[in-house]
Amino acid sequence: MIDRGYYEGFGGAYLPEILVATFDELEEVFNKAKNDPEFWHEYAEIMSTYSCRPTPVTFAGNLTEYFKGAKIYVKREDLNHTGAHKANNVMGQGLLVKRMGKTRVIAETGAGQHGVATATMAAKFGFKCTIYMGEVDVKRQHPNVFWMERLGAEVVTVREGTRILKDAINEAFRDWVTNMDNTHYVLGTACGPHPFPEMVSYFQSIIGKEARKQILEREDKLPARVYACVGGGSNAMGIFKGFLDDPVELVGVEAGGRGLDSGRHAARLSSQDASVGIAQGYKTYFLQNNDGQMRHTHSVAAGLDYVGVSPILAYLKETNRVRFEAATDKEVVDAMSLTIKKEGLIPALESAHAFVQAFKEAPTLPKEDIILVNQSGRGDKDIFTVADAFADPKWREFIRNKAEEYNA
Amino acid sequence: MIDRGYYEGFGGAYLPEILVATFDELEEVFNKAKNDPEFWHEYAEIMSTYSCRPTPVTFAGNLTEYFKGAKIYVKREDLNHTGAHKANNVMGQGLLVKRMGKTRVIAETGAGQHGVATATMAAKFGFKCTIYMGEVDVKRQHPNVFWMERLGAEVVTVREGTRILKDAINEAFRDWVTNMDNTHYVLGTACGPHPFPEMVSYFQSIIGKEARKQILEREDKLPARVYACVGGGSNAMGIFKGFLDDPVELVGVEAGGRGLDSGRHAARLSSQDASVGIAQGYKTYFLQNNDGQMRHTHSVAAGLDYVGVSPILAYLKETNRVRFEAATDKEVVDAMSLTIKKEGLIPALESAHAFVQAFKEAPTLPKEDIILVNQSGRGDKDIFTVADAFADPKWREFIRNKAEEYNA
Amino acid sequence: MLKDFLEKRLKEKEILLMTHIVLGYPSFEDSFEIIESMVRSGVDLMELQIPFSEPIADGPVILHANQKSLSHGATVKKCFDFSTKVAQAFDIPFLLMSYYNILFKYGVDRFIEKMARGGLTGAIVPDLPPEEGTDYLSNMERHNLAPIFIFSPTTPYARMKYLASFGKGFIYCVARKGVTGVNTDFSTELDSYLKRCRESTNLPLALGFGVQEKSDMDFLKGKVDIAVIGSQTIRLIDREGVGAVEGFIKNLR
Amino acid sequence: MLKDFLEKRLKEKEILLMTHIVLGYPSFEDSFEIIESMVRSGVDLMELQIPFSEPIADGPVILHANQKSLSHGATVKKCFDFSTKVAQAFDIPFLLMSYYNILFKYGVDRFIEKMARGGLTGAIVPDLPPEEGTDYLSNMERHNLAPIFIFSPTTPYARMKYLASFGKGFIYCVARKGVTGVNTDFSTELDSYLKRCRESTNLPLALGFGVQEKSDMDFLKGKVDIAVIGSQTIRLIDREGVGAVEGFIKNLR
Ligand SMILES: Cc1ncc(COP(=O)(O)O)c(C=O)c1O
Ligand SMILES: Cc1ncc(COP(=O)(O)O)c(C=O)c1O
Repeated sequence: MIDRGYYEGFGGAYLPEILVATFDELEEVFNKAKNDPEFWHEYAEIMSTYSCRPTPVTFAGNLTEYFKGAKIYVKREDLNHTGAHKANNVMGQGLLVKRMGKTRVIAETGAGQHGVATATMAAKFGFKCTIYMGEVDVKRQHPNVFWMERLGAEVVTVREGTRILKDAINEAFRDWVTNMDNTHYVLGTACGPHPFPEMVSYFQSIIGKEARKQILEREDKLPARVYACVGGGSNAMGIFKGFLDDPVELVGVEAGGRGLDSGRHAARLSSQDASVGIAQGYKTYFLQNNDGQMRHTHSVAAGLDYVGVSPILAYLKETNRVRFEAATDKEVVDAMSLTIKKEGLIPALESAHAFVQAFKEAPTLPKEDIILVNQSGRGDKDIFTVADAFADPKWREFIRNKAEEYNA
Repeated sequence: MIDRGYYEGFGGAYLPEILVATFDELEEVFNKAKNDPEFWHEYAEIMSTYSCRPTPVTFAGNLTEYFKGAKIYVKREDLNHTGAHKANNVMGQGLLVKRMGKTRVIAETGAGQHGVATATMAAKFGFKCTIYMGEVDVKRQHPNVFWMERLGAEVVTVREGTRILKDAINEAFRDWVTNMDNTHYVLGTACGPHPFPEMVSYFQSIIGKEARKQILEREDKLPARVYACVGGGSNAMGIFKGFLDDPVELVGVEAGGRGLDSGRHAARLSSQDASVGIAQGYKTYFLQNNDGQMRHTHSVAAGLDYVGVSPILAYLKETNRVRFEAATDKEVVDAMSLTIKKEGLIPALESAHAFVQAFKEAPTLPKEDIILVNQSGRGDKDIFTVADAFADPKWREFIRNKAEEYNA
Repeated sequence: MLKDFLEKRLKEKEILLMTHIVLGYPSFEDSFEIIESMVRSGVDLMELQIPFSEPIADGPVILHANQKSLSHGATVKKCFDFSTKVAQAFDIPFLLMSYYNILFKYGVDRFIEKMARGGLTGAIVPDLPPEEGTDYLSNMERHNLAPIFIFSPTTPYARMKYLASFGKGFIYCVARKGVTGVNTDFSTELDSYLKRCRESTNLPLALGFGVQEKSDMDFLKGKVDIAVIGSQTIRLIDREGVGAVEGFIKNLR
Repeated sequence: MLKDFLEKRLKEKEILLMTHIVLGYPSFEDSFEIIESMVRSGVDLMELQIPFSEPIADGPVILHANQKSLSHGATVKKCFDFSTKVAQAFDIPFLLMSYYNILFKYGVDRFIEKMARGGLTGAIVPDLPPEEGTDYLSNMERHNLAPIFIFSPTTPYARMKYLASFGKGFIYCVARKGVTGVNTDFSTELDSYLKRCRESTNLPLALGFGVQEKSDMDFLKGKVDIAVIGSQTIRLIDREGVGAVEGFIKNLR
């Protein structure tokens, strides 16, 4: 264990001793794969035959006209199998699990998206699968629980802590320290101990690689700005990696929740409320109190409702390579609504954060400019959350009737 | 109006006089487009940038192993934007609407799938949109109603007749005879008066075109058999068209419901219960009584729950080019469950009908043979129906709690 | 022949009145009583609709009557028996109206033969344009029955002539786009439409879709030969019962 | 120095006993009472855990105690004040145990200085491998405090030696894979693991994770130097109250 995976002080691997050997093995297998040109090929092949890669880049003509500024393009990760960019990461890690000869995978999930993706990968590769999910999330994202169970996964409800994503991560670690011999922990975002941030970003970089090529083919020039929402940071890292060496402004959008002043948000890099800390095995900005205890976070989007953030993004913030902004719950619902109506695209609530900021900036840019928004997932999976966010009375009526039918 | 669109006696255009001119215009525009090589190019382009075409063909290795027979491949129409093959048809018709200079579209919908697809297309192209949906379907497929409304469409609940798909079609015709000047009726399947069966099949043929090429590239030989579910017949026609001139056996699978003997099914070409008739503007096999009154149909899959069937399929049945089978509700749930567990694929309940028959036949074929199943859509949109089909107690619990939350 | 009959009547009256009912709605007994009152109050000819489960050209009122009649057990056989009875009992022409599947499933030749034998005068099949109706037309011809065709405001002049070449008895002009039973605004635009209709054929013209009251009738005098009342009587029956029919019809004159 | 103290004690007793508590659980008053009973009943050294919101290496029992303590208002300051008080009051070595973020946010140097001034003997930081702990190690060294490192059954021999080169006082050997508070099957497989541990270091060995009763203690005699009791006392307190601690500990001997 030599390379501790630091990004100018962020990252690292703060591991219970019992996991050190497991991480050594993982790092080795990952490094071998990364340096094996066949591996990326194998990965791209499975993503194009099992999922639908390359996912297209869609010109949002109506929104462009509406905002009267830069041309708006959307990278369509919502068209992935299982409905989000999460598929890229899990399929990649699945290939590594095969290389390690392990037979079981575990994962945490917030929105349920990563859980469904992992359970799907497990079904495809024939692995056993356990998914940890906070009780709050089990309640708000139940359809995903239903699908995980259909996929053959065991879903464990986590009733500890704040009972959301971070607590699910803790529980997954607890499982892993017991079962690392046959089990791989498929971490769902570019967080956690090294090599996870790098590894997840590596798999997600397929987004940026494709997008850069696609935009150049279509427009023969680079986008001026690229927008992505930031939960743990994997979809953002994925698309940003395509443009890091280009003169392209990269914008990460965090969950502003009820507003940055409200204390009820999950903005780690775009607010003053976070500070550097070490938890869940890595060093980054956390929303924590002065004692180092993690705080409650809030977002309308379960997938962004997380206390930490990718150490690589923390580094890119400190070096001013990426700008970070926040979008409030209300702005998110409005942007989602507008995108649906104008383009027939249904971004996930998470992804809609990126749209909010793009919409704020598009009108200020010249018409020749291009901006690219990463639609990390589709919103139709999250009907319960979305219907609540839109406060749709017909939906409530429908649910009440359905319940009565079940009670009869 | 010369070409009446007959397929050896099936089809035709049995139109109220008031619509004759509208159909003349439609036929003319369609014929012009069809003969314009640019048009298909424009169509393929929009399908590849707005949806995710070509959709992949996925090798179902685990199922192949499980059934110990022919190699099973799956054509992934579930990866289309809006989650089913319906997108192919609506986007195509959308381009024609633009050519006709009309500003409003209407459509019927059963499962809600075609309604969502049409509303999406309308949003994208900037058309006004009204969707007719039977009351029974509104109740069982409410999430789709929610999305159609978000997409800006007006959803009209049809309370006439059996209050399902066929009644929604009738209502759409009633709207059309009033508003044909500015309105196009986007029929959702390969049924209805000429030129709809041909036109919808033409757009859906993109499935078969791609699939043939993909299978040949992967396996350097043609599939022995191709399976598709048959509601109105559009996804079946779409994939079959790729193989009509090949020595490939084509198998259409209808809704066997509670069993062919039960009378509670929607099998028009694979049961003795249907007879030739004329309704909704075309001639085909209908499930009707001796007086010519349409009967009640039943299927666990709303999208297959229809009294008529594509006249082109009726013709292909009579000429023995396509074989027709039926799958019962129970078989469908089992096949769906197996496909999810083994491959991580979630076929729509409709599509699962095709899997049922493929699973019955795969073990009887040699290992060198290939069979291809059309996964016309994804099942995760239909969580309410699927959860009920699986009779999941946790789901019921979740819905009850949700209702209580709304009542509080 | 129907045309001759109508022309003769038109010498006596400025405008004729055709009414439409759905057989078996609300019941066959009521249907009989309705017909009786209509004939008594001076209706000149009647359109008897055999209910169909998918009446795509009909609006909500008639659609509903179709469904109710079927759910109360109406069958094609009962409709034929009934129609034969009324054709015998009353001395005005009766036309059958239905969708093509009803004829097709019965057998077009058998259906038309039965019509002829039952003393019916003609038929209106709104989803059967002449292009699809070769069989129907030859059988109607053979039995000397009148196939009634429909003009609509969207029908081009050339097609009117084409349709008229197959029609017998009269032409049914639809007053406006849309289905039965919706208000029509009898504006002056109607004039140019009816002028085209008139020029394309020498058959009498009937005008339907939206005729509801005496002022409509008066307005149509001199413009068309026959006014058609459809949904309005059904609405009346639903609201006030079968007994109200006679007064309503008498008031139209 | 801790090592010397332990070696001296080991001349008197076949096996030493270290207990673990979560500070502020169920309350600080209770914590004090528990420590008092433990010292009275012959515990040789104690591990005081400053609660953390994300204790990833702890199982459900200790996790729960962490959360409860925090929700009752435990802070790092209160924990320090309390630890200083008990270190003064009782004549056995006290170690602080917590996750690295607690030290990091406090300031590693400030934290360790405070430990030293408060009379604490050493620290266990389960998520801080020596590679990440340069700062921590140099400060501990400076203040003559013992950084306790952990061996696990998955730790290769070379890494044991590497870890031991940083450790002071004793080595904490985790009996098995997994988190705290789960039953351990003290089989003979343990022997070969402990043999490796012993060979890699001349520090005393403590064994934790799953020690629950007298028979476990007896089994460990001659195998390790210190038995660690963690979750079991918390379970006992939850079930029978603070008063039950003394009897339980006495019975272990
Ligand atoms: C659709 C979608 N987008 C974004 C995220 C946030 O994760 P990340 O920041 O790792 O991309 C999630 C997490 O569940 C998600 O489901
Ligand atoms: C996923 C899916 N498959 C199949 C069908 C049946 O239609 P068709 O037979 O026209 O393909 C539907 C109809 O809604 C559908 O949603």
